[in-house]
Amino acid sequence: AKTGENETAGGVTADTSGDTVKVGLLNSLSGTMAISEVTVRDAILLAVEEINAAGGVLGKKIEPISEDGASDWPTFAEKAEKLIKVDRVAAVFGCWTSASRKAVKPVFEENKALLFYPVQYEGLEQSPYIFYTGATTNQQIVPGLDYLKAQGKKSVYLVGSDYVFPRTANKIIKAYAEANGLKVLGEDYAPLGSTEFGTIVNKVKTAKADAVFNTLNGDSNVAFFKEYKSAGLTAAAMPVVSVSIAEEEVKSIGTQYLAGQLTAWNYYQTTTGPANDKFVKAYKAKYGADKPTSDPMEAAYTAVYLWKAMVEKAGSFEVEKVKGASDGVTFEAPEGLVTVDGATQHIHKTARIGKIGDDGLITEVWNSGSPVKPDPYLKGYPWATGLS
Amino acid sequence: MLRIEKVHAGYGRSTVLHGVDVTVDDGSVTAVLGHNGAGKSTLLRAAIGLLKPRQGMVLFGGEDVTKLAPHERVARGMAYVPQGQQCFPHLTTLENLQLVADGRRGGKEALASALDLFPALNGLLRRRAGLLSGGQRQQLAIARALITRPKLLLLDEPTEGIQPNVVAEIEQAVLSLAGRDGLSVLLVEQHLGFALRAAHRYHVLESGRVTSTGAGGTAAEPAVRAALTV
Amino acid sequence: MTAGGLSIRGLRVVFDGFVAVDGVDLDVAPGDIRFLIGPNGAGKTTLVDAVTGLVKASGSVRFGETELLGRDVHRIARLGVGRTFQTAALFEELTVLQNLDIAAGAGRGPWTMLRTRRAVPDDVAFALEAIGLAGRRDTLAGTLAHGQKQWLEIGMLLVQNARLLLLDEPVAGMSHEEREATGELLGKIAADRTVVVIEHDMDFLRRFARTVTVLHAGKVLSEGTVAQVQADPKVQEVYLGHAAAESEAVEA
Amino acid sequence: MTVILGQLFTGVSIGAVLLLIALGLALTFGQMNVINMAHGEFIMAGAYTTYVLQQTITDAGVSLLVAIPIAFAVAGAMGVLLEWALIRRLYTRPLDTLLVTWGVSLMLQQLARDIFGAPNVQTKAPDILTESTSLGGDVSIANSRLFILGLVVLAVVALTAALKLTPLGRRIRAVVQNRDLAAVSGIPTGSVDRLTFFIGSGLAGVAGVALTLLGPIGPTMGTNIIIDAFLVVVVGGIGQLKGSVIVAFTLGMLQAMVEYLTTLSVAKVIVFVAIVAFLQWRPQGLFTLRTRSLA
Amino acid sequence: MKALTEMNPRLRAWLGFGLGALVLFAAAPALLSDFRLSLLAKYLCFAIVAVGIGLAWGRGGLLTLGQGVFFGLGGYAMAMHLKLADAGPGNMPDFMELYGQLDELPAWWAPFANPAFALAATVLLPMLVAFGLGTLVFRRRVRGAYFAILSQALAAAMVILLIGQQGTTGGTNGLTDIDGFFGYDLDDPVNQRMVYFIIAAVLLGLLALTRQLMRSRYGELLVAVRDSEERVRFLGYNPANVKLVAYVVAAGMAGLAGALFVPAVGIISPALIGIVPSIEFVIGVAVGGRAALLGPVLGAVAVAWAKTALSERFPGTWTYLQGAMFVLVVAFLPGGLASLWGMVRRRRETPPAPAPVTGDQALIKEVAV
Ligand SMILES: Nc1ncnc2c1ncn2[C@@H]1O[C@H](COP(=O)(O)OP(=O)(O)OP(=O)(O)O)[C@@H](O)[C@H]1O
Ligand SMILES: Nc1ncnc2c1ncn2[C@@H]1O[C@H](COP(=O)(O)OP(=O)(O)OP(=O)(O)O)[C@@H](O)[C@H]1O
Ligand SMILES: NC(N)=O
Ligand SMILES: [Mg+2]
Ligand SMILES: [Mg+2]
Repeated sequence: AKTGENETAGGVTADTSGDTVKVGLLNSLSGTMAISEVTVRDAILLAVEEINAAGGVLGKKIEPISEDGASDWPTFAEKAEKLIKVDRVAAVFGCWTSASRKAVKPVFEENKALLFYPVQYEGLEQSPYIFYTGATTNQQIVPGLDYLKAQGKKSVYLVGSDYVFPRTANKIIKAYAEANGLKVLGEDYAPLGSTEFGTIVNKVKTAKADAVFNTLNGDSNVAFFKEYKSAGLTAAAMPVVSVSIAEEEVKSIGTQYLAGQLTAWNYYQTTTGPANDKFVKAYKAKYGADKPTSDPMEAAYTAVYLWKAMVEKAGSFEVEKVKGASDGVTFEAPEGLVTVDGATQHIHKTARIGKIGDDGLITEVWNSGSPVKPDPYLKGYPWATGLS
Repeated sequence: MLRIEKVHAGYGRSTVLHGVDVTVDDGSVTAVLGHNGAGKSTLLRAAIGLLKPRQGMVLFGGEDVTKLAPHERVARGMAYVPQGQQCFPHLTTLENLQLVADGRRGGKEALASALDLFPALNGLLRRRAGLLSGGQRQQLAIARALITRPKLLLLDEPTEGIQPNVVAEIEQAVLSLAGRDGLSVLLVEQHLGFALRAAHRYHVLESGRVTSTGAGGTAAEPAVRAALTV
Repeated sequence: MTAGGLSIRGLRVVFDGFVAVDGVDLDVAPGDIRFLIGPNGAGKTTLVDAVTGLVKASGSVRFGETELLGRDVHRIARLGVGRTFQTAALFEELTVLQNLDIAAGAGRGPWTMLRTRRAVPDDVAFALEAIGLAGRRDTLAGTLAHGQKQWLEIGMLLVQNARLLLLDEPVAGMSHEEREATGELLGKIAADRTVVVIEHDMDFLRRFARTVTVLHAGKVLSEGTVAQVQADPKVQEVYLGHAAAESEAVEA
Repeated sequence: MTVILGQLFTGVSIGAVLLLIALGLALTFGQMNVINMAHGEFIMAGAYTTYVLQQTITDAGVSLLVAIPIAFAVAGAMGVLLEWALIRRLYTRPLDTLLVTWGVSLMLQQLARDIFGAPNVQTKAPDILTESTSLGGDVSIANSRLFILGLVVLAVVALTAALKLTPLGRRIRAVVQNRDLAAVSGIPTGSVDRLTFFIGSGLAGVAGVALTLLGPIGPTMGTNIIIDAFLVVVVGGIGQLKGSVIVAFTLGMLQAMVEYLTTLSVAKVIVFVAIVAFLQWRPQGLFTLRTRSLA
Repeated sequence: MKALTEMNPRLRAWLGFGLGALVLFAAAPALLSDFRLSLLAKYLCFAIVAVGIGLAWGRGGLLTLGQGVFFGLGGYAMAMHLKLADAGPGNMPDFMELYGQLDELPAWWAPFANPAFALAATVLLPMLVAFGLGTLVFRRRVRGAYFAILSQALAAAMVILLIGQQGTTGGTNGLTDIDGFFGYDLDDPVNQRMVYFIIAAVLLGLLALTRQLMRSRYGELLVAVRDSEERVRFLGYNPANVKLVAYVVAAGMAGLAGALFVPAVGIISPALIGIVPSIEFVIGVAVGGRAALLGPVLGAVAVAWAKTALSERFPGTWTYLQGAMFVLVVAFLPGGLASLWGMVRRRRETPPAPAPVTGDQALIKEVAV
């Protein structure tokens, strides 16, 4: 007899026979990415707890099963397969880096299982088995560039981590720049986890750009901004727009180094509205008053609610039915109303630019007014033809 | 001064010494003789504490030192010159000596008098010990042991690799130290002439057991040779 | 079939300005057993090091027709030059048998190397007997007593089939009978080989040396038969010591 | 010109950081042959010490200065514990220390995560250390880097003095070179080992304090830099402090110059190639001690 | 048990292989689900790497902390071919179109379209690199800790190099989404099973080869070189060559393992070849028993299995347990798990046997003498 793990070839159906339904949480709890991903898991758990308290999904309590992706992409793939095949979860929430998403994508597609990916990313992707609840490029990076342009900036310097998201994002930025008369004065990458930015900052300094567009991820941001400040570069003279620094990262870098710098996101802890008040309050109550909320946490929290709404609309946990029911599903999220775009499996999100304050919070200085329709392949942007 | 009582010792699962008794009286020289592999070095290692006896005791000056670490035994007045011209190769000759003189009362003087005994070392003080010739290293090793001004000196084949005229000097030195300063010596030596001239008593060790003992002196040579050939 | 003797001309070894061997000329005929003596630090080991390629030297060292200086250690060894070391150097985690088998095998082809040893080769068996370690064939070399290690080293030279043997204090730490046995073994070996022995044991020298060279401060101080050398006052002065020389003379 | 000056200084400061980390290794690895992969976690401990201190001493400058000796003691104590519990059983198999301490480093990272939380934490630097000093024109150098450079110089001098002017240096070397002989020469080998490990690990703690000025303070902060630091010790010549000093600054310069002309990745690869090439020339590192013994 | 120890070694070896084959080919597939079997396939790939490390390190004293590099070379060679095959003739792999700024396939990719070339490259490429590096390094007598740290830096450099060339190597992502294997669809569990069987067979074959190498005169010579490289030189051997053979063979095994890993797991990425996985390879060997033939296999599987099992059961705290396992086994059981067998056996009888071989004596001598 096999070890009690029944499965059928090509598409494992979720086990919903009991009075609970299992979902998988796939985040790095160890390794270099744990600094960011643990908080995402915490946010998912909060949503699960709230939903269970309110009666669960289709009358079943959610049973979260957490796995450690260990900041290692092949491990993400192994754990995804385990969640799908052994635990037979109805959906998986998690992944942060695009590299981890790329590693698990074939696993979800092969097994016809669902992943909810909660982090802003580089676009140019559309897997039938992934729902993207973070921003795609036209909801974050393009508005960020528009904002710089509106501020009269004529040139930028690009700094990023050396992996898919920053490299692809920068490709898009360069296409945008060319079409919009923005000069790109330089482009530099540091390996993930790298903390030696002396040379890069020196290059940035001598390039004398009007602004820096920062796609660094994780630890590197801390080193970059400390170096930036020490080199005498200021937000006033040469602002940095970051797309991967949220409240959690701000807290760990320190406002000493960050005050006045810009970020592009869809959500800030300071975003107004009753849904966010409730979210922030609940999060702090559960994890501590000093713990900030951030965009990826919010997107992950929202993802669980969106999945619940889709399941309820479909009246079933079956993947194909859930997918089928997804189009037009809405949720009154902390960031405001979000709507699922069934065609791309991304969501409509409001774009926001924020400025980091002395108190470590980010306050909005601009928003798109209404949710922006997701356009992962930037089909609606003439300058972007030829990118994909 | 030193009493080794019914010591059993060995390596891993092999036993080398099977209940050895050896005594060194105050101010006397005791020689241990025996074939290769008889366990002579093992006996000295047990005496200084590099090897834990499985049974038996080591008494030094009446005190049971069986459980003490080597450096504690040295602090009580034991010194040991291991077989094989050992030194600290990356330290200079001088540093090899200073190492032992450091923090010791009268260390400086002891160092100087050790150098008097081996004048050849004077020209080599700045050379790293690992570069010395075998005999030079052996002289260094004996000098190092003497710096602690020990009450008991354990010598494992001290003349091995040393030129004849220096051997004679070492012999003189050992005898005079034993006579004058009350130094006791436990001597393992293949050079029978030297061993018996120097020793007040001898023990023949065979396969880890003392098979014959007697008074030293050149007169003992035929008896020892007989004991060794069986 | 003697391969020719050892012929050294103007050998000089310098370490950071310190001249350890200073223009030594030395000839050892095939079949000879040459003893090399001299004070500690005279340069005896260094001379052997130079011949076997361990240290850089100038001058000339010929074994038969072949110049040895400038060659790699392992190439010199393959030319039939074998040596032992003042402090035994064995493969401590291999057995006695394996030590010998390796010593015997430098000339083996890759095919033989990749196969398992099925039986004890004859020369190895002979050496095991000769060095009296047949009973400890399967003992790890690292656990041998000091003297046994010296024997094993000699055994390794035997199977290595070296034509020129350079032995650095081979009997140090051996008992009297063991020295005798070793000396006799050397006598046998020397029949068709060239042997150079470094020793401080004068008894041993008197018993087995055919010719003697005395080094002092890197130079040849004296050379000749045992009697000639022992009688040389310079040798007595720097090496034997008067007292020792007398007492040994009495014993002899 | 300003660029070149800027990069020169960047090279020096990369070298200073490398050296600060390598100093402790120069003792534990260079002198004792222990390949302590948990050295990075001792650095982390130093950084977290700074963080904890700031919870009570709010003045950034005072807390930074106080942190230096306290971090030294904290990391040093961790080192002693490690030596006592594990390392001392491994002196006969030095390469195994790498594997054992790797396991320790995994546990310490998780411990930090459980105590301080997975996200990085923040310390406040004294304002002066977030600014830069102008050298005229466009050239300016970061005060934090100057501070670290000063700290390194101080540490090198102190360590050299300890090793050269006290018997300690001789004893440490003697114990590693021949443990049994050291013991029978009257040296308490256990205490010497522990003291050495205390100082070596303590230096990691000091490096941790300094790194709070430059980079993140989190559970994995120690892992990235440690390999480079080991290379510094190896290339400098194991057991040779002066070698580490020269090599640290040389590698820092090389990296800064190449990185400026190419990219960080290319610079790292070129540094590696340079190291292999260098070891072709000097297989035992920049400074070596030869002996006559075989093997 | 006694009967077993006294048995003719040849017979015992045959029995051992028979038993191994039975476990790998009959028991495991019968008892394990497809998912667990595919995990086992992955562990067996690590075991193949471990066998090579056992030879180079356990026997040869070469602590190679860069086996990930060779694993990666083999893996990338295989993955490049499979990606090209997936894309079809004349097309570029999907990721290149997405991230690359390239209009056509880079020249160094082209030969990998040929299956024979790619297959040969999986083994020969790592061996060639090992040969080049080994020649430089061993001839100049870089060894002990120098060699260990250098090989570790090699792994770091290789990772940085791969990550920096996203357009042609896939960068941090590596090469993912591999679902064909020489015409077979890897999504099909039957084909996955076939891959498992291939891996198991290769492992057994390499074990037989390694056993012969270890028992041969070469194996003895290798230990001799580990103990005293200089002494070997004086016997007329060139120790650099002796080490080189072990290093190159180990590299070839790691390459083959990498190549087999790709169809088994469907991904090859820098995360699999850097410092961390390279150390984990070595730890597996140490945990199992570095000097024994089966120790490395046992250890590699045990460590990988424990990692999976512990992280599944204790996702938040498994690193404590893993770390503790490394510490306890390596520090307190130097002979590894394999030595437990010997200890049990010894407790029953008591004939004197040589002390356990502990490996890196060579380093002690080198640095400390
Ligand atoms: N480290 C060790 N491990 C295992 N066995 C050992 C070890 N050291 C010595 N032995 C064994 O113990 C026995 C006694 O060795 P020991 O060194 O005491 O002899 P010895 O009398 O000093 O000989 P020698 O005159 O040659 O120095 C020998 O058979 C030797 O093989
Ligand atoms: N690498 C080196 N660097 C500096 N000096 C050295 C080196 N090698 C040897 N010497 C010195 O050269 C001299 C000759 O040494 P060598 O070992 O040849 O002497 P030896 O005649 O063999 O002496 P012994 O009888 O004591 O073995 C010694 O003074 C030694 O210190
Ligand atoms: N999608 C990201 N941030 O990797
Ligand atoms: Mg002895
Ligand atoms: Mg000599």
